[in-house]
Amino acid sequence: MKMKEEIISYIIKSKDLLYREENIQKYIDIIQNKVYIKNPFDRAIAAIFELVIEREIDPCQIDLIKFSKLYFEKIKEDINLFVAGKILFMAWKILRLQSEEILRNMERKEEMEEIEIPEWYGEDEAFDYTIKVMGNELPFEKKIRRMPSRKITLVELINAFEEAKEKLKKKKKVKASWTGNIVEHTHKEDIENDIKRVMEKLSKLNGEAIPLKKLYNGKDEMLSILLPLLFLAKEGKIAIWQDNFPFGEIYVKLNHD
Amino acid sequence: MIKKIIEAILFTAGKPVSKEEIKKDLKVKDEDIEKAIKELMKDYENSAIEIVEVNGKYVMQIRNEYVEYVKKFAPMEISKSLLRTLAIIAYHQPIKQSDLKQMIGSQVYNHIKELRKKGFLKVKREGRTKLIELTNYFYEYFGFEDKNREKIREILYKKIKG
Amino acid sequence: MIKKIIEAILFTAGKPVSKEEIKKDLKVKDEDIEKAIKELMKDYENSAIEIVEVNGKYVMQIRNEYVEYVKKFAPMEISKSLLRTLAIIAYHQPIKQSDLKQMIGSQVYNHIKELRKKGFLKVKREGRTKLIELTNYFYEYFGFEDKNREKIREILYKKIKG
Repeated sequence: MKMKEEIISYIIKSKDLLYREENIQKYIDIIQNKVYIKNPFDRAIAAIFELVIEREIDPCQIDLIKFSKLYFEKIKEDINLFVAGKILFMAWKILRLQSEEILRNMERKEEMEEIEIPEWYGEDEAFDYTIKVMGNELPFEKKIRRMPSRKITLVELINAFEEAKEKLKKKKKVKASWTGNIVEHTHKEDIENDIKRVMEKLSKLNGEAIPLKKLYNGKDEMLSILLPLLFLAKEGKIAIWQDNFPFGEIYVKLNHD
Repeated sequence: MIKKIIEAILFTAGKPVSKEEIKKDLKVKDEDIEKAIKELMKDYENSAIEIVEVNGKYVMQIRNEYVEYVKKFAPMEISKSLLRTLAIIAYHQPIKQSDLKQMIGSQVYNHIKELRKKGFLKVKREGRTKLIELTNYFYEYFGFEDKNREKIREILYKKIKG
Repeated sequence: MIKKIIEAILFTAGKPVSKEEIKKDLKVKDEDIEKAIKELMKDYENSAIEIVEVNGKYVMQIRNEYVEYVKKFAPMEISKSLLRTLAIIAYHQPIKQSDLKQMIGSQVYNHIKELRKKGFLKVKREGRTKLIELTNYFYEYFGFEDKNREKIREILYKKIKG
């Protein structure tokens, strides 16, 4: 209520500044909600007053950019007020020209950016389109369609079968060559020679036990020793034991027959 | 036979299909395709499914009345507010992210993220500016034959004008 | 109305849908759903599209005769590696899960899960062994008239040879 009176007194005070002085009574009536407004242009103006009153905006200091945003939100609810947007745009243009004039005089062009009007604003169609879309008129509908997908054909199943067969064959080959390698590898190493070498080492100890890890240097040598050790243990020629399971030292000792 | 093949194509494609695409595999005349599609449209009159023309292409889709019931089953669901943003981008593209923000507010970030996820947008960087553009998938999905910006604007504007 | 909603659901889902899933949104009885689906199946009798039952679920799909024509318009509905696994099963069935694992590795679990979901497989337990077999839907889907194993092997093998 207070705000209404403030705006009315502001309008009366600014009477001389009005573009159309004779409209002053109409403005006051609009502010006081006394008349039903049919004319879209007047409704647009009414919306300006409403917004200023609702938001308690200082009539002497309107931030045009902020105000426009609020204004758009307001008229979104009333698509017939599209014309109001148009008016605001024109007002914006006029104000911009005015401020440009002022700025030019003051040589403070850097502030120009603040009131930059987006390019699309200038075109009638673009403006019209954008406002209507904002007002929920859509150029394409929300539609539900299927995800593009189709059945598999028998030929595709068969091709898959062929591929699978090839893959399996390759796998078998790899497996075969892998096991083949191991056999070859062991043969090359010649287990019998390894056994001899281990026996020689152990017999030098005069029947004393030796920690397993002292029998080899590095992983590779360990492999060449383990197999002979297991073989010798199985034959009963050596004894293998561990002090503390599972982390204790493993010992090897020659058995005396 | 032609009719059923076209029916199968429309069902499978899940997007608007042009006469040219249909003709590539079927050696038939345009008017035969048109006739078959007209008949199909009639066959589906009493169905929850419809065949409609979208920018000169044909698409099989759910009728509006049933959209609400099947939303949950749909592979792609676009909300109305997302669609609104997409419509604005479609008209103004390439559009700066900052300009779009001026139009739709801070929801711009979420919307761009969503629309990119759905494959409708791409974002290009030009120095410090982010430029938003439509993808080929957009044109495909909404059945735009021509990617010419002016033409698309014209089509969009006409649709809104009614 | 129920009929059309179910039609819309089957169209949208693009995969087999159970009565339970349909009932979640529609407050209807099982027998009403069954009745509606029976009617739909009849409605589509003269169409390139069919509605079939797959392990108690319902799916809307292209009839076999038309699949060749629509190949270009959409990707296959299952991945190539799944299809490969299916092909192996089709040839060797009934096959132990452990044997299949030996052939294709640990992806076997995922593949069986997926292929069961699509309705192509069933898994039988025999003591501790899991035996994998094809379903009727598999035969229907690929248009095998004969379910005789030897015959299918022959077909698969011949096609490869030729």
